[in-house]
Amino acid sequence: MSFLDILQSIVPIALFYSAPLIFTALGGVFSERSGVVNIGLEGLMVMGAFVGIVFNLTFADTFGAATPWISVLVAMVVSAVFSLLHAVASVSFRADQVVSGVAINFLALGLGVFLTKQWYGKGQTDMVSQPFYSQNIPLLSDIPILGSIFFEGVYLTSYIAIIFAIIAWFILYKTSFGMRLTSVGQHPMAADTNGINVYAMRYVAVMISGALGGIGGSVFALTIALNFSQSTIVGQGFMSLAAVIFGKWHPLGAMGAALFFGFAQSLSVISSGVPLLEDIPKVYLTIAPYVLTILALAGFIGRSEAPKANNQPYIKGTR
Amino acid sequence: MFTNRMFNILVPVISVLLGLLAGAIIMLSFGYNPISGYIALWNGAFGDWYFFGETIRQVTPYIFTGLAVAFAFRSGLFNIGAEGQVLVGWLAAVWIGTTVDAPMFIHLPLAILAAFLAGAFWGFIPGILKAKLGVHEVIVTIMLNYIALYSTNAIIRSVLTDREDTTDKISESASLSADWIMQLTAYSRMHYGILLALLVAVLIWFLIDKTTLGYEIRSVGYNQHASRYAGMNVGKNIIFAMVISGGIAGLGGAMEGLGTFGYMPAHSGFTNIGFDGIAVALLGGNTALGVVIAAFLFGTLKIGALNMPTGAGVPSELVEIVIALIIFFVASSFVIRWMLLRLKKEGK
Amino acid sequence: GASDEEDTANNTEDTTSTEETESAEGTDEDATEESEATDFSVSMVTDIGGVDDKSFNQSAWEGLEAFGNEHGMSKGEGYDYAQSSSDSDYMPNINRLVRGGYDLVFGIGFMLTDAITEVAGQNPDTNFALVDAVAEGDNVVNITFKEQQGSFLVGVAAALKSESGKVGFVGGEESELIKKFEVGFVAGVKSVDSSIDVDVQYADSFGAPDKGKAIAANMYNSGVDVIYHASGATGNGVFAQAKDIKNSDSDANAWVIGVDRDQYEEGTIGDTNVTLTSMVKRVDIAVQEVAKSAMDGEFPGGEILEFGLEDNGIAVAKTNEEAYTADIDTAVEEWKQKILDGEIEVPSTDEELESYQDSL
Amino acid sequence: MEDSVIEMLNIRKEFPGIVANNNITLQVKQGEIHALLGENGAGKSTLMNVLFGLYQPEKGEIRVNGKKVNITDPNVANDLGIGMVHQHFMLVDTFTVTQNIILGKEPKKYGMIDIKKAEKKVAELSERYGLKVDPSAKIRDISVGMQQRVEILKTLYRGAEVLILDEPTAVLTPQEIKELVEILKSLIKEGISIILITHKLKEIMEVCDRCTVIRKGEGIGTVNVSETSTDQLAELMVGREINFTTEKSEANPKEKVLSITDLRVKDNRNIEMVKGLNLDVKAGEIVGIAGVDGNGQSELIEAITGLTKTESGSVLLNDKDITNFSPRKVTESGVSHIPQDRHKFGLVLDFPIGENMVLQTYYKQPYSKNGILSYKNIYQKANELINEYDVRVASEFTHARSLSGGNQQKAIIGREVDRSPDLLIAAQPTRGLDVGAIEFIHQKLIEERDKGRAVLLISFELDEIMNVSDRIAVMFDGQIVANLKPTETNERELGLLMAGSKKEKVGEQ
Ligand SMILES: Nc1ncnc2c1ncn2[C@@H]1O[C@H](COP(=O)(O)OP(=O)(O)OP(=O)(O)O)[C@@H](O)[C@H]1O
Ligand SMILES: Nc1ncnc2c1ncn2[C@@H]1O[C@H](COP(=O)(O)OP(=O)(O)OP(=O)(O)O)[C@@H](O)[C@H]1O
Ligand SMILES: [Mg+2]
Ligand SMILES: [Mg+2]
Repeated sequence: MSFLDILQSIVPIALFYSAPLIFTALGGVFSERSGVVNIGLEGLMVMGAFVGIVFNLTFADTFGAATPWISVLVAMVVSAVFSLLHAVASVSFRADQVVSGVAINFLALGLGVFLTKQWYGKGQTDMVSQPFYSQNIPLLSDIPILGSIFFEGVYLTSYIAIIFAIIAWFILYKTSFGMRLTSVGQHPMAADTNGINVYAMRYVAVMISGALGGIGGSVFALTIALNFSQSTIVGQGFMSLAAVIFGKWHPLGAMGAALFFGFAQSLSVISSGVPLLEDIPKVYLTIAPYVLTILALAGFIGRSEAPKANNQPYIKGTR
Repeated sequence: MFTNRMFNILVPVISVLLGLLAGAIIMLSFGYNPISGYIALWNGAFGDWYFFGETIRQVTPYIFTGLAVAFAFRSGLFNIGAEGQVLVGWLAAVWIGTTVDAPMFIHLPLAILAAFLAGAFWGFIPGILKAKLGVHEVIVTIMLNYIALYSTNAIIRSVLTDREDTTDKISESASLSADWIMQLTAYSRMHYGILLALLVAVLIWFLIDKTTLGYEIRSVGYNQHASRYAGMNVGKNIIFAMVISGGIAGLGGAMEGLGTFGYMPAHSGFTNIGFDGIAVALLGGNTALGVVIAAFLFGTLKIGALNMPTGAGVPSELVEIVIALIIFFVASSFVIRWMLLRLKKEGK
Repeated sequence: GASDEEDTANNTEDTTSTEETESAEGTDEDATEESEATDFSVSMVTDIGGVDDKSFNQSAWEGLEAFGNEHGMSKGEGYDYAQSSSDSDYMPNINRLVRGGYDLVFGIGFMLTDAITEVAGQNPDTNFALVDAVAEGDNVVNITFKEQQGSFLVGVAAALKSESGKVGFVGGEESELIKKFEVGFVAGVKSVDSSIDVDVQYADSFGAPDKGKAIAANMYNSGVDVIYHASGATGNGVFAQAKDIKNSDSDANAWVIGVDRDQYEEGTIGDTNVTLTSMVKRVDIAVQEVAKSAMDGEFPGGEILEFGLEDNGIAVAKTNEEAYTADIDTAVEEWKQKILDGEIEVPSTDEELESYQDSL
Repeated sequence: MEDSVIEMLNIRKEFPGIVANNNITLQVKQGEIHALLGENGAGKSTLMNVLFGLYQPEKGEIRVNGKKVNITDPNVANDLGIGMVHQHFMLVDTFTVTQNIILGKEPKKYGMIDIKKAEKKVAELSERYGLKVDPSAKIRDISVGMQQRVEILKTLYRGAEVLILDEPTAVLTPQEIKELVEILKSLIKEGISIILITHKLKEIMEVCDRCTVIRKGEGIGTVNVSETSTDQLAELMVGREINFTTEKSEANPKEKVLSITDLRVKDNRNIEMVKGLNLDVKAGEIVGIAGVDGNGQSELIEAITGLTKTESGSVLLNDKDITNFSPRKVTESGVSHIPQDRHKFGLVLDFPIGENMVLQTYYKQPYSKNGILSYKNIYQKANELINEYDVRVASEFTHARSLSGGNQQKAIIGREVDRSPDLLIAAQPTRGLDVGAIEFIHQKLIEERDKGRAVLLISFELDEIMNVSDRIAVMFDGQIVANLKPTETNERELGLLMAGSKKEKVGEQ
């Protein structure tokens, strides 16, 4: 394969692999910047995948080609509501945020599979008839070379994810909402004395993470797995969490990290076809993405500072 | 008057009850009979000696992974990597168990030690990266989980065997299982590991609460600056904590390799022993005793759940939900305390 | 439930609509012979795939259900299953059923080998059957399949279908069992046209659709136009990719060959379908046969039953008429005959494959 | 009180276990600077937090400009024109000065924060009230003094007419305090009324019009500053007499304990802060390092105590070279250190106070044997110290977090002094403490000296330096620029030296 061919096969794969991680990681960025650790991302993705698939299966005939999009919206809403549990526990009930995050993971998977068995009488759903399909982005795909690499046979969702990342950056760094949210995660009491409602901010942030996690999960399910089961979401949520930290709690950083995972992953797939790499034992290619991540962190990313108030319930009048 | 001690006992108990209650409500609303559901659960866990044995067997690794995660937490570190540490520990134990041949009093300890060292090494990596470069342990441990999964599989397939899916059985001299236990529990796979688990729990309790090492660990966990000021070597403590934590998780793997299975299959996914360990640790409030109790609860529910479909037609996932809710209630203990106080006031 | 019954129903239709109908009838006759209910009871333990994994667990369960219905049993009374959610559940599940007094307990999948061996040793009075692997014990029957044969035939189909001269194989995890699929497939392809090259890749997991999709994307990208997958849920990703390609260009060549059951359903996209065919493993037939012999007191304990083309334990699905054309069919049938006549011995390991290719 | 802007009448505020404010009345006149005086834990911050809407009082009423109000949260307070500068700054240190000031009240343009406009506004304000700040600097990079000016600007930006300052001077250098006083005066001119919490009676006498005193949560009364004296105030506050000029016998220095030669140290931003410094401290003398914050004092201490590595030069303790020893080795060679930041370094706030008492010695007999802790001995020791240094705390098992700053400090000093070190380093030992506590701590330091220990005192407060030290070493720009006797100098001269304006031969005596 020529270098160009390699690029041409790597990029689209990396893009669809990363998209769900980007959405979810952005969610993580919001909730953690407000001072609420979110180990529950995995669970939020599970919920998103479950809802996305169920809705798609149920309403495919009603909505036709629009079904996947509507499914994602529904998944978004439901997961946002679901994430309220995490908000209530860790903001109002002063629960240890890690604990309640872990609970979210258990609950989502339990509910998802339980209900699947209730509604479909089996542990996994059928395949959806209206998944997301890749396409050539109009105009952009006509750009010579670049067009064929970046905009042919790609999923809109991938680019929406990237756009979301930019929007998230804008919200967090350019709007008062973003500044307040960040202040709540850095120094809640300072925010409070400035008349910002710490609890409200954190509720909103957690629900945003729920919404984005829901999108991430449903996009994964409707692009890649096409059905829901126990093993639809296995670890993608944790990879997203890693992306949040890897990206130093910065939306664009998180996006970068997610894309990094995607590229590493597709590289490891492609390389078994690349002459030089063919002879390396398979396992090295398989673990390469994870090893690379660690090396990157140790090498040039280094120390990353979590938001100061992370994992601390805010109680008025204590320092 | 509610003393703190009473709270610390009451709150978890109430949480468990609430969790089970919620579970019952769910069963009702989906047209199952909660009574028979829970009876099936109970019988599945303690119905007869066999299932009792299996429950204990399930509890054993949970104690280890729970302790591992809890120990790291006490020093301010979040070890999501127990999963991977279990896998490498399992592999190391089986490796020694299958390849070495020596009398039991050497072979068994050797295999267990190997598991500990393997896990410890898997904990050492995030430990040193955190201590020297400030790399966040959470990512590193997540990545190491995957690396462990794939490389142990590769080793099983291409080093320990010739493209087989499971290693050979370990030799008797490295096995934790005992005939008399099997006899007693009608061939359950309960094994000596539980004793080791309880022993380690006691050791950890002692280490954390009673020794200078534990004092340092806790101090570093709370305030690294003050610990440095006080002359403690923060980096050393972080590494130490992760190494011990990883080692204990590794022992959890040994339980599977030398006790439950006696071999190691190539895993198509994570065992979840490590991930469940996080929940166990948190349920147990990161204390040794708490972890042991939480592990028993967890093991009971998990094994009992297997009997719910056959015994009462209830999908076993219901138990996952119950577990989740219990964790929530424990986490929200603040509210439960508050309610208890209210009740007390009303009482007067 | 309802939706489930339906689709499993038409599944069995799909599969029986392949040409083992005689055997199906055969079992029916037996049924009429002695349909009065017996006190015989049979059950199975799934591996982590679960009883509805659209694969051999499900197929086995359908077998048990069919058997149960024949003999006037119902789930819970007469036949039942236990589902395993992790490797450590096999033992307690098998034991639970043994204690439940079942006369015959099936272990589905090679993962259960050790569990069955051990429990069988501990319970000499109960009969056991293990699917896809071999366990010691003279109260154990081992049910294996000649997957290489079916894989060979779908290989033939792939070779004939391929226009690019490139086909692919996606395996779950590298293992003896999956090797049989891979080797058989390659042999089949090469027998038709040794110039066709086969791109073989493993996902290192039976549950990684994302990786499956990535691999498929890469393969189709590099000109492969038929992919045979033996990778469980990872295969979902392969189907997803094929359908995606089909969607953007309806006359593109992106075919998938399913495994274990007829995966026609998985291939549907609009009014076309990307499933060329499937290598069908009739675990249901095997299960019913063994159950029956056990009930009749002719339990072949200690034996290794190898189901293959000859006894319809292995078949090739023909559901997708428009893709699986008549001439492909005739060719496949010819090769099948050769195998049945013993003209060719289908290889099942790399070594055998080499010698086989040299013989071409 | 027709012209009272603020009236707090019979306020009562309880916390679990304690009554922090018990029927306290405070009335502030338009345009005055009103002092609020009381011991540590007397209830000052609480009372102000009530006024600012952070706490809700159990009893009592609040009036603003005669109107009864119900201040449910800081927003209400802001709208009523009440602004508060907290004792622990409420600043997000990853934000810029401007961001901190506008947080919660941001000027917007198309939904975006209009940062340009904001910075202009900030510039105007700082112009108008003479509060010098760098609008685009990050909080974490600016001096404490500037951080405080930011806090004040925050309140002005919100249009505060009543300004509450909780111990503003505790963290300031003399120069900064002078500036602050000027600022306060100009604020009054602008018609703003100020409530000032401070433990420094001199400041009250200097700038305040009236002073309300509270003791152990009870209101003692309000006095006109012009009609009172520091002694009277002190007595009102503590309920007994206090003598300020800590009288002490002549020091009789003996052999060198600490001797530092040509020491060079860089800070964490890798800037050289200590530039070839020389310093000796002899047994039985207290050497006070006078200097403006940021002239390398912190780095000097960290270098001696092994918390940072030195670039070059040597630190000798009893002629033994301890340069770049680990903190533990330094401690073991006989150095005690009362750290500047008690919350960050001094204590593990989540440990019981008892376990905090053995932070450096837990691994030694009798607190542990063969690596096993003896809680019996630990808590016994803790009890001794708690009594000896009268740390006001429920029990030795209470967590350090819930102690008042004053008591936290006493605990630390007890722990450090009790190790009977050869060298005792005391950095800002009395910051934020009430006169009672200060008196007590000064006596302790002098006792130690008389026991023949070398004491190195670092303080930004000149009268502390003047009162306590036997020898003053003035530190400027990373060097000791002067060595003087308190008797042979005065605040003016010191001030000039500290500002670096007057160099002088560094003479050893
Ligand atoms: N949030 C709180 N919870 C419990 N007790 C508190 C709280 N805030 C203050 N207290 C207690 O109330 C009393 C008064 O505290 P306050 O902060 O008013 O003292 P202070 O006068 O400000 O002391 P300092 O001079 O050290 O600032 C102290 O005993 C303190 O321990
Ligand atoms: N959650 C709490 N529980 C008990 N006491 C508290 C709590 N929070 C604060 N306090 C006490 O309230 C008082 C007010 O705290 P403040 O912020 O004024 O510190 P401080 O006492 O002045 O000490 P410092 O001057 O060192 O800051 C202090 O005595 C502090 O110990
Ligand atoms: Mg105060
Ligand atoms: Mg104070």
